[in-house]
Order: sequence, then structure tokens, then C-alpha cells
Amino acid sequence: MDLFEYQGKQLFARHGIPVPSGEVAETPEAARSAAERIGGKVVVKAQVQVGGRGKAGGIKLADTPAEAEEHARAILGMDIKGHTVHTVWIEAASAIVKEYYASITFDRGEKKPLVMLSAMGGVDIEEVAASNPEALARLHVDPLTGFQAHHARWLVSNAKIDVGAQKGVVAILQQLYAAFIDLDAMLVEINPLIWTESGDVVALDAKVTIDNNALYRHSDLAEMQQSVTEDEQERMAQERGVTYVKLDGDVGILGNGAGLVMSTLDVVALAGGRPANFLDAGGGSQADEVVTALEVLLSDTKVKSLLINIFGGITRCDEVAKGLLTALDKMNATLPIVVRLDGTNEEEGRKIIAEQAPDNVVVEQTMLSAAQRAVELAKGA
Amino acid sequence: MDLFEYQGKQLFARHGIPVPSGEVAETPEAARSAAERIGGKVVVKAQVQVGGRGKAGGIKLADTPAEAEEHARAILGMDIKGHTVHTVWIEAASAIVKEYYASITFDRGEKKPLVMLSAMGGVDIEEVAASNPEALARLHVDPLTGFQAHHARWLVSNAKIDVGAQKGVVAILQQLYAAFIDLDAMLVEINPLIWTESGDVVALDAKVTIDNNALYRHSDLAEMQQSVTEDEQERMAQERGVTYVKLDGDVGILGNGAGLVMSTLDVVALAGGRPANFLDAGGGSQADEVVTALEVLLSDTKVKSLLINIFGGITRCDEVAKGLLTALDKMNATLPIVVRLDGTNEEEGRKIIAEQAPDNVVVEQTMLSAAQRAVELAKGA
Amino acid sequence: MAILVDGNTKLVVQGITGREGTFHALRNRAYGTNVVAGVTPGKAGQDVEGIPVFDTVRDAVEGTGANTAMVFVPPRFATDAIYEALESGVDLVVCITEGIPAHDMLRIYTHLKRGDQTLIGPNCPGVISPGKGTVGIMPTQVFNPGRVGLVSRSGTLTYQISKELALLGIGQSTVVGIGGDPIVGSSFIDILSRFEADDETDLVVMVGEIGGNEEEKAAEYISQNMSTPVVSYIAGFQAPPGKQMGHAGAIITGSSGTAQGKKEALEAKGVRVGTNPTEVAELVRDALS
Amino acid sequence: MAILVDGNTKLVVQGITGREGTFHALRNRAYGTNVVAGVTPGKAGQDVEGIPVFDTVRDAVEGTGANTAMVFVPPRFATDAIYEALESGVDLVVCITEGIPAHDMLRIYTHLKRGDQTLIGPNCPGVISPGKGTVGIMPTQVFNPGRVGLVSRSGTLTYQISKELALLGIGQSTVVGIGGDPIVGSSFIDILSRFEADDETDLVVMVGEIGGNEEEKAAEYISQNMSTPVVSYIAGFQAPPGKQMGHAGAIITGSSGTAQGKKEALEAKGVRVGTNPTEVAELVRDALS
Repeated sequence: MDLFEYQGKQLFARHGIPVPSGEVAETPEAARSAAERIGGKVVVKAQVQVGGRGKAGGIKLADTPAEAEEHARAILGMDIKGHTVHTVWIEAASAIVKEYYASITFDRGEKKPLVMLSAMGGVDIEEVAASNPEALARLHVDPLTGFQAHHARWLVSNAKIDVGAQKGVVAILQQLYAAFIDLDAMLVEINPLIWTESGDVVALDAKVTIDNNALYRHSDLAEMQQSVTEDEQERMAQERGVTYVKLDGDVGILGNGAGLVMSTLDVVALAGGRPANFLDAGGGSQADEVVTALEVLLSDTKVKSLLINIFGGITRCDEVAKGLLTALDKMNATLPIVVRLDGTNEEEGRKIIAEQAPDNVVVEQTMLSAAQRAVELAKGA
Repeated sequence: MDLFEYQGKQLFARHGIPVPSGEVAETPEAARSAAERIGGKVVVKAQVQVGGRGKAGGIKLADTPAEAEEHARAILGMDIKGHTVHTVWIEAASAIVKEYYASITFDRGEKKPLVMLSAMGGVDIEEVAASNPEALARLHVDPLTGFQAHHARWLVSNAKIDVGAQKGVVAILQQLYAAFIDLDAMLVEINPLIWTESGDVVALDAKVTIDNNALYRHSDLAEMQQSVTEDEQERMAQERGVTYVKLDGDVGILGNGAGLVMSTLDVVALAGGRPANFLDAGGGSQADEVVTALEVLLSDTKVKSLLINIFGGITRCDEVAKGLLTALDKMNATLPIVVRLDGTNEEEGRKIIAEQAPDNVVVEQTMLSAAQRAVELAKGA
Repeated sequence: MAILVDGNTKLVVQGITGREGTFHALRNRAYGTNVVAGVTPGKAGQDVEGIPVFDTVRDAVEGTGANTAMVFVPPRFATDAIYEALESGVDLVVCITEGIPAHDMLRIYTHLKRGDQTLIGPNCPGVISPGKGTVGIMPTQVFNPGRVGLVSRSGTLTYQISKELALLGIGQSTVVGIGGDPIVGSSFIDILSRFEADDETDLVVMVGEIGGNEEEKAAEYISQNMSTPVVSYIAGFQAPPGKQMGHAGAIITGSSGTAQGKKEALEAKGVRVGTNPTEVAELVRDALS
Repeated sequence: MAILVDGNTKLVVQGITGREGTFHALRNRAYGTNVVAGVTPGKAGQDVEGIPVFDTVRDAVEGTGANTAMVFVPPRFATDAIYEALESGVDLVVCITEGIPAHDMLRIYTHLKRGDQTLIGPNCPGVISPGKGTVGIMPTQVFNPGRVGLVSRSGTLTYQISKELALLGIGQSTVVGIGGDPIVGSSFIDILSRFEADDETDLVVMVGEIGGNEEEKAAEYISQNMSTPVVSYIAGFQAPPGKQMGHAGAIITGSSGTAQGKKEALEAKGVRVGTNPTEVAELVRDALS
């Protein structure tokens, strides 16, 4: 679960990490009064979960509350890379001397948290990492003994942080690690981390990703979760707890298990087709869950044909077949549907379809032939 | 640093461990009004840092506030094994079904925290451990991975805690471990841990020892520290930060380093004398610290002779000699003083004493001869 | 031989009295696995169709000599259950549970690697040594005894490839689902090294997917340390970058995590990579002939 | 040979620019120890009488090849300093600092014992191999080169016994102050095993005190594993039970922690125990003759 900048900053503030004072606004008028309360120059920042909002015009400096209102009016409703701006964050403008970069992520390869720090922040840090790897100090942390003051000192020394800012950065790195642990975060990132004219070190941005698996022990964070999805099917899937990602093709795909679904996508592409989506109905799919998943898929008008590829382990093929019939009945769908059922109760499943399914449903014996058929049908439609 | 029962209970409550509601009182009148506020039957408990207060009459049940006042009047000022009762704790009486025992301590041998649980609490647990070791479930905890729910379940299962109380005990063990860590405690002990008629599990007593070395990171706990020392010299020493323990002999002893001081005590005993105290002036003793230490010793009228046994490492013998002269000058002490100086700047130290010390100060060359001389002088005094 | 699970396996099932726990414990037993105990706190003394239930894993191990534990408890209790299994002294822990917080797994992993016990999973279908025993939830009918080892991050894809092998008359020595989470107890390399040492395994199929760099590391390991041939399959060529794909494990982390990158890394080390499950089975057949 | 500290020691001093740090770094160097670096955060590039100062221990180790670190920082920074020293990869860390919280030491100890580095202390006077080098704060004039090893929980008592040995013309191979805290990095047994393996040590003096059960465990170890003779001394026969005696380590924990109990445990295993430092030296002389 990705948080918005303003949510991340609120969490940072709770963990003692200095952030500029600010307020959320959802209307130009609210932006104006927020600017009045904050006082002085403010920055109006679009709240979207996508990079590059600065270049897209989503971040503006305002000298007066009136100007803040004006900027908010321009930014609210703006489309930034497919994301509509519904909220702006108004915060006190900072007098920046220097921009740094700091982050903590999971390094899956090392199986340890990785802390990264650079004196070259405020820019594309991936570019820095590629072209000037020395400029990005990296340190892995033992999860059992944790991040310690000497780690912070080593990072600051090796990232060549300016002497006057070192103490502040050392403190923030320790607080950031505490936040990373306390929040069950997969990522905490500050870019830029700024050194101000008054000598403070302040988080000017905040990118926080929370581990969905850990939300059960963070009721306050779970409340922050809100749909940021513009796509109708993705929103439906999210609400129903189904893993769904929209793609730009026309062969709708439903499978059980992420690996098998990915493989199905690949096989459809090999057969010359273009997958319309990724939809994993999950491990233990019961008939109800299959209905839910199909409702998401069938509501997408771009889908020309549908490929249902199931290998039953925990999942039972007869349940899938029943779910399919129920969904077709409910949605009154007429597009061509290719079904491949294998594994637990495969015979029963095939039998249900053969006997009860309408003519637009065809059964194929293998994954490969099913993919070829679905691609053909999409092209013919 | 040992805490009083009421302090321990306040800390337990902060960590979610159920304790009976209660209040502190320092006068009989305050005890009465506390009992009125608590309502119902209450228990009046002497707050002393010594065991056996129940047998000594320091714990009384009161049916009414008037009775609570009466009991408090009897208990306040009472002497329990040399400890005067200055405070009582008034708490709601509990309806006890069963008494258990729970504790967490440092096991120095294993170098791990040791959690102990028994269904046979409310009695002398050392006796239980000796006569019926099976009745005391013991579990060591890995300090890096911590105490987990399954540890609590294993303890509860193996200590044969009554089924109805198991859930409550599992919860309390986990909270107790969290408190042990958060408080930097060397010991947390609940005896008895009770199972009540209403089905709750409640800490009816609380024994908490905090690591003095960790007080710097617990300002709230440091405030709880108060002198519980009746002895004048011990109080002086505590205020001055000197390690001092009163014993019942007449040869005063000052040394540097706990090992050397203990050895000095032993050698004095071997020479037929009886040490009056243990006083460790510490590792880096400067002249001022020696003066402070001597002031504590010389204020004790039971001391008949004084043995100063120094082996200078960090400590410099000339500093010790200077401190001795200053202290003698200030305190105008005339009792016989035997000095043994060895190690860093020993010659300078001996010279200062030879040239400047009054006649009641004698220098000996070895620890053994110094001890013999001090014992003789104490007997002759 | 086979690896991890065989005739010597003595299994304790944590969470045995739950619906799924009971179902799969009995299925594993029906397949021939020696299921010696179950654990559900507070239910000591009961039994599940003859399998005795204990309060704690330690009691179960002491009472029955169990050497393998299967974790079948809900995610919020699974971290505790894994630690409990490890502390009980069993050699192997197989964790089926999906949804364990990643930070918990980081700590478990670090702790685990300081000892010599083995954890398979979490979020995995388990292990099957066809004809010898199974610990987990795999549909046993897909597998046949044979001499090909299979290790996979994906459950259903494992079944798919095993089915393709079966169509060509090829069976397996052992099939291991290592799980799709970002942090799992055993990596490809851990399992490959066991297959390399197993004299009943003639070839290994490694089934990877996008995300992480375990396949790249395995490629290096294979070229340096393995004489047993390896055939591979990678899923996720069409997966959109940066999107989460069911498994948290399927997040692409940098270019090293792409299917194409993994395929090239493997081929650069001489490992044949099939483009679809059917072709993987054919490559295996060709390599064995 | 000698143990722990010798001519190969390359020392980095953590906290070298503090008053005590500078004083003892220079004293150690004056005794012949190869003091190659110091560490004080923010002072990289400076030097202390020619000893280069670094920001971090890792930088110091990379820059100078230091293999031993001495921790000389205030207690609230010492836990961090010990971890930093361990992570830098040095073989030996000697922590002089007194007053480290016991819970911190529990975690450090558990972490330490999973690797193969050595920690002496905290709250210890350090190590001296007379004539070869010293790391710590011991008054060097008390020690002479010889073939007796000495290990002690107490600093000043170490000096006292060494002085008594010197009066009888007996010198030491190495003298180790392991520290008086409840949890220290190296136990009596850890050091005894090193002396047992040292062919320049003919006899070992073990100086214990009340509290804990390390002396009892050492007695068992000596009887099982040591051919080198051991003479012992225990302080604290007159110490009042249950009172804290300067070292937190001197709290009596049960009857096993008494001086009498320790003496009896040692004598039961054939270890001679002197009643005072002078007698200990005499026992050593007799055992060597």
C-alpha cells in the first residue's frame, strides 16, 4: 500500500522526523485558508502516487494566499500520467541550501534492509546510482541487531554529507529506520532531504509503502488506505480483494496463482495475442470468488475474448465451473470464453461446462491450445 | 535500583498488566480517604524493600475506611527487619481463587533472560524450586528474537496453570517481558499472581529492580529513585556516588576497585579483625573523591581504626595521599589510620604521608601487614 | 533418496484442528506421509482421526519424535508458529501460510541462517517426493515417481509443468515449492545444492518468475557448482513493470528482476530456458535422452 | 606466544581524542603496542601525536589494517562503539568503559557468540602481555615477562596478585582482566582455553569473586580439559550477601555465588585456592618448582 506524500509526512512527524508545517486541501478555497494559517510563502503540491509531478506542473510556489488558491485551482483536477489530482498539500516554503537523498528498502537479494544516502538528492537518484555509484552510500542492516548510531555516522561520512548537516542527517536516519520498523514499511524514501538556511535538516518529500500483510497490526494505517485507482475494473477488484492489473490488450485472463497467470499472459503473447489484464483468483478459489473475479473481467468492454486457465490444487475445478455459470447468468455475457481446467476435480468441472454452459463457452485440453483459441477468437470478434 | 511495590504496580499498569486499583498514603488520614475513594474492602500494605512484611504484621485487611486508618496508624512507623515504614499502599481487596508465581530475571550463567512460572505461588518460591522443581517451569529467552507467544503457551502448559486462567497468564507473561525490556529491568517478579473469582488474572505484588547503568535513558524511572537507606553513612555515600556498604565490625576499610576491597575485607577477617564497612572509592579516584569517601568513613563512630588499601592503576597514589591529608584536616580525625599504597606514583604518595601526615597515620608496605596492623590498632583503641 | 521429504519424515502439523489443517494433514497421511502429531494450544489429549494433538510443538516432538513441522495457522499467528517449530528442534519446517508480514520474515530468515535447520516457504505449496511422501497442499495426482527434481516459486505453475512432464512419461524425485514471498526460508540455490547431492536426481527443472535476483544468482551457482543439468522456465515476460502481481514477490526490482534479464542470465551460463510449460517438458525429455 | 595481545597487535582506539583516550593510547604505544589509528566521529584527518584519526572504525581498519579495537568512550555511547568495532571486522575488541546497561550487553553477547570475534570486558582493565604489548589501562610497571597466565574479574586485585608474583620473581605470559559486569564478552573458560593452548604458559592464576557461577563452571572445565595447572583466588568471603558491591557482578545470586561455594567447587576439582594474594603467589611458586 503506497501512501500519499502528506500521509507519509504525517507519519514522519510522529516519528520525530522534521517536515515543513502543512495542511491538506481539496478545494482552492481550502488551499487559500491553509496558506493563511501557515503564513509566508507556501508550496502547493499535487497529491498523486506517481513520479514527475513537478515537471507536469503539479508543484507551485505561492507568495500569497491568493496565489495559493490560484495554483490549487490549476492543480486540482489535473491529470498527471493518468492520475487525477484530488488533493493538494500546502506547506511552508523552505530555504534550501542543499538537497540530499535518503531511503530504506528491502533488499530481497541480501534479505536485509538496505539504507541508502546521497549528498546528490533532488534529482533522478537512479541516474546518480548508475553514473556515479560512489555518490550513493549503501549499507545493509542486520534485522536482529538493528540500525545503530555508528551506521548512520558511516553513511553520513561516506556519502560526504556537508559537515554542518551531519548531525541532523544522523538523527533523521535513525528516526527513519525506527519508522521503517514501526510502520512495517517496505519502503521509506526522502527525496529531497534538505539542509536549510537555518541549519536544519528537513524531509521535503515522503514516499512510504506499507506491507499489506502487516496492516492487521496497524489499524491507524489501514484507515489511510483509500482507493487511488482511476480504472473502474481495478477499483472493483480492489474492493473485492482480487489481484487485478489492467493491461492494454483484448484477451481477458483469469487464472489461479500468480505464476500460472503470468505464464498464461506469456503464452497468449506467444500465440500472437495481447492480454487485457492480469487476474489472479487466488489459491483457494471457491465458486463465489470466481464469480467476483469474472464480474470484474466481464465489465471491461475492451475484452474481446476470455481465457480461463485453472490448475486445481486447493482450488477445485468444479467450483470454478459453477462460478463461471453463475457469473454468465448474472452478467449475461456473450463474448467467447475459452476454458482450460486441470487438476483437482477436473472431470467434474469439464462435465458441468459441457452440460450446462452456453455456446460461447468452449473447453480446451491444454494451456497452449486454450491460449491459441482465445487469441483467434479475440481477433475474430 | 529496587522499586517499592506501589511503584512497580504503577509501571505494570502502564504496560497493560492488570493490578488492583490503589493509592499511596503517608498518613493514617490519607489512608482513610484513599480507602473511601477505592470503596469496599481494602488491604493496607507496608511499603518496605524487604521480604516478610506479611508475617511482621505489615499487611492488613480492612472492611471499612475507619479500619484502614487504624491499620495504617499501626503500620506506619513500624520497623520491619530494620526498615522503617514511611508509606502504605491501599488497594482494593481481591477475591483470590488461586495464587501463581511469575518472574523474569537475568541468568548470568546462561547469559539470557530467564522466565519462571509456577502454579504454586504466594509462598516461598525458593522452597518450591528446591523441593518440587517440576512445579517451576523455566524458560530461557534469546535476547535478539525475544519472548514470543509460544513461549508463554509452553510455560503455562508446563507450569500446569489452571485452564480458566491460561489466557490471562499468557497475556501477562508477554506484557511482563515487554516491561522487562522497556524498563531495562534486572528483575520483574509477581508473587502472588492471582486468579480471581471473576476469572481475571491480576498482579497482587510487584517487585522490580532497574539497572542503574540504564537510568540515563529512563528519566521517569530515575525520578522514582529515593533514598530508602536508614543508615547515615550509607545515605551520605549514596548522595556522593560512592559504593559503600555498612558491616558490623570496627575496622573501617577504604580501597579502590571492588575486587581489592573485598580481598581487603577477607584479609582483615583472616587477621582476626572485623570489617566495619565496604567502601570502594572507584577506579579513577582523584583527591576530591578520596576526601568524599573518607568523610563518609570518619563520620562513623563505630570505626576504631581505618585501613586504606590502594593499588594505583588509573588511581594515582599521590592523589590518594593528598585526599587523606585534606580529609584529616577537615574532619579533625584522631583515630589510627593504616595506609598501604602501591602502584602508580606510590613513592610520591608515601613521601607526602611521611612528611605531612599527623602521627595517627602509619604506612605499611604490604596489604597483609597493613591489615594486621589495622586489626591490632582497632583492638587497642 | 529424494530430498527433504521421504520415508523417514515424521510430521507434526501446527493448526491441525482447523478446517484446512485437518483436511491436508489427512491428505498427506493418505499419500503415505508418517503424520505423527498435531498441535493446537489448549487441545492437548485430543486426536484427529488417530493423530494425537499436543499443546506445543516441543511437547509433540518430545512425545512422538517428529522431525518435520508443517505450519497451517492463520497469518497473524504464523510467525510465532515458525519460531516455535524451529525451537522445538525439528530439521525441516514447511510453512504453507500466506500473508506473513515481510519484516517478520526478515527476522526469521536472519535467525534461521545462523543455525542448520531448513524452512520451506512461507506462502508455498510444500514438498512432494512422489511415491514417498508429501508435506503440503500439492494435488498429488499430478506427480509420478521419477528422476527429475523440480523447484519453483509458484504453486500452480509447478502443477502445470509437472503435468506436462507426466504427458511425456517423466516423473520426479522431489518437487519443492519454495514460495513466492520476497523473503522465503530457502532459495533456489539451497534446493539446487540438495538436488546436486541427490543420487536419485538426474536433472533439475527450476521455475522462476519476475522479481528479485534469485534466478540470476542461481545461474551463477549452476555454472560453478552443478554437474546435474538444469532446465529452466521463467514466467512474467508480459507482466507490467512495477505492478504487484499477486505475490509481493512479483514486484519488479530494477532491470535485474525482468523475465528477459533472468532468461539471458541463465542462458549465458548454459541453462536451457523454455518459453512455455510444454516446451520446458520437451527440453527435459531431450536432455534426458 | 602469549594470548590475545602480542607483537602482531595493530590497535585502533575508539574515543582517542578524549582526555583518558589520548592518555592511555599513548601509554599503550609507549609500552610497545602498535597503535595504528584512533576514531572520533567528525575528526577524520586529525592526528594524536602521530596516530591518525578516522571518522569510523571501518575507515580506520580499511586505512591501517587494525586488528584490535579498544573502546574508550562514555557508557551511553559504548554499546554502539562495541557493535561498530565488531562490524569493522577486527579480531579482538577490548572495552574499558564501565556502566553499560546490562540489557545492551545481553544482546551484544548473543550477537557476538554467533561469530568468531572476541570481546574482552566491558568494565575491565584490558590485557597485557608483558614485554610484548598492552591494550588497556593496567599499570605496566607491575608486570614482568614470564610463563604464568593470569585471568581476573577484578582490576586492582590483578595488580595486587601480579605484584605478589613479582616479589617472588615470577612473571606473566599474558594478564587478562575480563571485567566485573554480570555479562562480559569473555568468560574464565574462554580465556583458560586460550592459555591451555599457549605453549608459553606453564600455569594459570584465576582470580574470581562472589556472584554468578563462572568460577564453578571453570572448575568443571579445568578438570575436564586442562593439563596446564591452575591456582585460584576468590575474593568476597566477608562480603554481605545480597548487597551490591561496586561491580554489579558482585551481587550474590543464590548459594552458588558465595566465595565459600566457589572455593569448594574449585578444590573439589583439584584446583588449589589461596586465602590471600600473598598465599596465591606462594602456591604458584610451589607449583612451578
